[in-house]
Amino acid sequence: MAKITINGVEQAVEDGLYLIEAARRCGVDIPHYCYHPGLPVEGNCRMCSVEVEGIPKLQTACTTIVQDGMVVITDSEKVVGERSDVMEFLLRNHPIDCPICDQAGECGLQDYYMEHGLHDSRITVSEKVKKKKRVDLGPNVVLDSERCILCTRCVRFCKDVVGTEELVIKNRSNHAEITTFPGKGLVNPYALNTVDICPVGALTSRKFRFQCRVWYMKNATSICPGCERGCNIWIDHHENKIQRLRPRLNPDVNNYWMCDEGRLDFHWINDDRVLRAEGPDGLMRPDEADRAVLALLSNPGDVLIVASPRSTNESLFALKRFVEVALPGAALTGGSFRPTGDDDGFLRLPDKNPNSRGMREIGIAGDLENRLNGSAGVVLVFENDLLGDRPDLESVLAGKKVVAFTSNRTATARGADLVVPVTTYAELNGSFTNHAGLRQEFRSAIRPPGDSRSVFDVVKSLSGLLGKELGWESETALTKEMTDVITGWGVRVEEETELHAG
Amino acid sequence: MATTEKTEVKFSEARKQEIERIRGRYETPRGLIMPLLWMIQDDYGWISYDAMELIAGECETSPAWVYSIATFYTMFELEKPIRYHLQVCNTLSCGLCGSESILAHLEDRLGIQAGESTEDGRFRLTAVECLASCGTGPMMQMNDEYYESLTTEKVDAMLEEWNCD
Amino acid sequence: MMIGVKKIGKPMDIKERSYLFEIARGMMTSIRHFIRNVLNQGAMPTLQYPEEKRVLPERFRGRHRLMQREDGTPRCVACFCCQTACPADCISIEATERDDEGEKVAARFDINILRCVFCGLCVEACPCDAIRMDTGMYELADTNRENLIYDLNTLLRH
Amino acid sequence: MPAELFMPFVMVLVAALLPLQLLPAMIWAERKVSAFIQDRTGPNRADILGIRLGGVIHSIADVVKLIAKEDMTPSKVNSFYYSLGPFLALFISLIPFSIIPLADTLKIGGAAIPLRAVTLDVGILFILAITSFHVYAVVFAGWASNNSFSLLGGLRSAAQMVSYELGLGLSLVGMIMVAQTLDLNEIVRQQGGTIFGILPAWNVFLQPLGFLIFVVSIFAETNRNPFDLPEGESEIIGFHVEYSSMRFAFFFMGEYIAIIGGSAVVATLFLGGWQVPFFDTEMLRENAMLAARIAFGSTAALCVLLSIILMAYDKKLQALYTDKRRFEARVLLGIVVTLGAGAVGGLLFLPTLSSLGEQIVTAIVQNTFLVGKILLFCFFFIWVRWTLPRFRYDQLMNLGWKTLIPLALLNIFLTGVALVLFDRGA
Repeated sequence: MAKITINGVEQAVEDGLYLIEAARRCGVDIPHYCYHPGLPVEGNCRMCSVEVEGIPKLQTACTTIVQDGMVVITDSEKVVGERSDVMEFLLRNHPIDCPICDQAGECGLQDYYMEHGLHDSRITVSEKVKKKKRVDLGPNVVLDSERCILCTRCVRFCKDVVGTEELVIKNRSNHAEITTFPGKGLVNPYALNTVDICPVGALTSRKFRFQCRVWYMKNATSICPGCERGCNIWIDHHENKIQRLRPRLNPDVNNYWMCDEGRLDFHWINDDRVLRAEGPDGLMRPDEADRAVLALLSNPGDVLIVASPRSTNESLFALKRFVEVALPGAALTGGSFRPTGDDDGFLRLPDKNPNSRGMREIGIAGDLENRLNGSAGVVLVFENDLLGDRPDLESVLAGKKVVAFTSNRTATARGADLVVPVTTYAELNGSFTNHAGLRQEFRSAIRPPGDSRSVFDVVKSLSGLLGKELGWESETALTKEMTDVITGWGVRVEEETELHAG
Repeated sequence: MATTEKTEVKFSEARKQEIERIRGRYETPRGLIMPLLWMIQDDYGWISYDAMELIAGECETSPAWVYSIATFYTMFELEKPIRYHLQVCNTLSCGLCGSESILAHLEDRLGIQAGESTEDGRFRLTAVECLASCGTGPMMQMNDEYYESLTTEKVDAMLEEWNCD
Repeated sequence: MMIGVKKIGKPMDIKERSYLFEIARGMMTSIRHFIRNVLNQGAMPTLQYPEEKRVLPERFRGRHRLMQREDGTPRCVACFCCQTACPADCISIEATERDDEGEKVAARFDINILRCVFCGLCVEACPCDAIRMDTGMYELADTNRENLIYDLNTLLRH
Repeated sequence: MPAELFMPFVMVLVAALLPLQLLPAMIWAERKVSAFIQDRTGPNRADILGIRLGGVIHSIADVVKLIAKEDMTPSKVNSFYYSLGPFLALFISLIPFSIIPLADTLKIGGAAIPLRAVTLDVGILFILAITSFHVYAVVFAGWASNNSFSLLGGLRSAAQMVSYELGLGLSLVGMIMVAQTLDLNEIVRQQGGTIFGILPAWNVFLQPLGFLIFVVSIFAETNRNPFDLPEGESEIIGFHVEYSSMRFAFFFMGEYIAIIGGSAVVATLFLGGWQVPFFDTEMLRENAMLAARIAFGSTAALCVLLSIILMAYDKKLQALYTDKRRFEARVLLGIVVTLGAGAVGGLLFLPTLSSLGEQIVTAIVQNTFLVGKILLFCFFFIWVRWTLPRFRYDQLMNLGWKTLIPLALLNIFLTGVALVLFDRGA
């Protein structure tokens, strides 16, 4: 431990920390652009300059390692003046096109200008160096060179986090620009993280740009359902539509990052949802749908219930209890035919289901294929697109009555005799258990569209109609029992960390 | 900046031996980028994108890094050589002495902007960073020669001379 | 009555308490107005509206219009500042990319004039002077709600 | 004489039509006078072929509107009483006109033909009795609407009417003591002549306190401002809140006819009725030719004045408007000129009058004066309405019971004393 004095307050911090990080842990925010805790330090923006006793010149807090007895001042006149001057330099060639800039509202330049700049510009906009306003860096990322302040966060991300080294700075001084090698693009599968870490509006996501102003969006903590990594994410939504997903800091799982594949995989939540239950005779109300399902359950021995590793722990646990209590004799199985991917050694994992481990630990058998080939005449498929993943199953399901509990119009839903809408993870409080056995909770972001209900509500209603009690009044009670029953699933306390603070 | 014309680029056997000889001087393979860029420029007169990819392969890095370094230093020629390449310094000392007006005058006389070539392919004008002749600004470099303490009259005289041959 | 009467002000003298004189005074006032207006109807402040119209003050806030650049394209850059500032939530914008320079432009710009409260905050908020309320148009009635949602082209045409 | 047989029918018709004709004029006047008092122009937009008549057409538009509107009946009401309310309101308002003498009795041959629908010796009592019925209209309407608010409104109105009926009756006692009769024509006849040669011998000068109390009470009886709590058009809900269309129009008309009726009663009892000031019936009959000439002459003069005004108006319109107003001005000008020409013609070619003709001219002049008095008093009603604010309910009751009734009793006492002193009672 090192004892340092920041602004007259003596505090003990860990050895080997950079001063900027040490100060943050002591509750002192030092403004910065190029520094990012997930990236190697470079010290080029000079925004984090602070006074260190005994050193005549100001030191950049992001490159100075704490030493015992260090006395640091972050709010002296000298430091404040320096920040203001640095801001003026950074804004030297900035086009100030905030009205058309997507970053406006979460922009480092805006925030720090209000906090530390507030100078009158000595440069007119016409005197500024003009650069390209729209450079397509790759399939997902668009660059506005004028807005760039050359902090090189994106360069370092590509070089040191992903290792693909696609982004560099070309030319020098006024004419320096972020670029890729001519003829090549920013094509790595994590490229959109550069948009997150860009402190200004230079890098924008092609899918998100111009879609929604950031100040309209509300956000909710969630878990990416794209693979069994279980990256922590923010769901940013506006008017009950998901606008974008952003990674949320979790040092144990995904650190500051997430892959593009997971990030862009949310349009199915907004579009093409099943809004009303649908049977052979047309649309139905939820209670009519439940009765229609019930009519198929008269002989439990003939019923196969297919759970999904895409469902939450809570849904799976409720389903298991439902079979045990209300439908003894029915077979419960789980699993997925989703095509697997590769383990790229960073974040992406082969199993593209978020909760395979959770399903196993809850105790739902994974003998899906055998069971489907069995004799069961009625198949209840919960949140599982069997036909979409394995079109050849059509012949297997042909003679059976299929009830699809699904959020979207999947192939399974199209082939089913009865379709009942259920919620997606974005409309649900629940949890996924990732590949390492870490159960991570998430909160609902948006309201369920149409008649969508959670699986818990569906099975509760069905068991009510069957005259059986599941034993929980609320989902909270369910969660409590589940975490009590399954070892190692104690409630994890979420630490909410805003990404921009990083 | 760079032309798209294809030229096959490779290191000669002698160069390869030289590379092996100096490789040990550098901590990482990346350190070789600068010497290799010089070698290419010496051998071919300029550095093409193909050459950059060749160097990247040699230095175990991405071509983008080579590109970044090559664009940083104005001494590296990224286009095919031209008869008269005028490089006007516009860094601080020269700038204070009036390099801006020299550059503007040249642009005016040649009818091109900095970074462009004349239509007849004889002149190329570039604004470059410091050429280490700060005591005698404003200055420019024509190919490998320095012309110092420039005035618009001097520039006019030079242009007359070069236009004649 | 359960409700008491609170007496305020100075006590009335006998003349006032008898009411009759005060009533007479009031009657005289109203008949004075009557006679004056009968004899000189032209002096009344009423305007015969559809035929006569009031001269609008310079800063009168009428229906919105969107300004154009010199090349005829809308000045609006779809920054959503007006939509954000609007207390009545009457503006709705959809942004898209400009074909030429990579700037933003409004693909859709609707003002629901039925909701508008003519506060002018959108004009205040606009960083590009793209929206103004200086048309002086205030006769905005229509028989159809759809016609009262003005779109980009209508607003550009004035 | 056949006149004795058909005159009652004619008079019934006249008595019914007089208030009904005055009604739209009254409504128009209400709007226009209120507008002028408040510095507005009032209604002037509705037109037929461009003829606006300064808003008179609005009354026609109102009629059309009221007839065309949906007649809503609340569910679960007693429809008989619900319909009876508006009927009574209109019907009872019309009755007093049947006994108002419109002019002095005609003498044809040996027979006397009274110019009123019903000849009744107990005229005043009849009027008091009939107006008391008005309370039933209000109570029926309030109760039958099956609405607590209209019931409360009805009860409030009933209390108000009952309270002020006392003042109304008592205020007349002094006058009756002076007149010694209840017959209206007799009372009017007594108001001929002068007091001290200056004032007409109207009861308003003989009974000023009674007149005051009577006027205040009649305001309250007719639910007019400042006593319009029963309706309380915009503030407190009145008894007819559930009525719409023509049923509502019946209340509306009933109210205005009650005002006209009230004015007629006041004119008859206190303002000399059909008496022309300083000219009694005999004098008028002797100078019938002169009276007719004056009538024609003044009509012609009025037409000339109107023509001048209209021409000036037309000229002004030319500069201002391009619509049909100029057309209207010219049409009106044409009508006025025609009327004026008729009047001039009447003046020039007036034949010598027979005895009957003299009597008819006299009756017309007297009737004109009566209607003029009624109209003036109607104007007074409107004038008061747009001057005074509404009473609070406790103030209303205090005024009725604690002020007007004692004053009315005082008036009886003073009248009695005066009669004894001047020895007229004996």
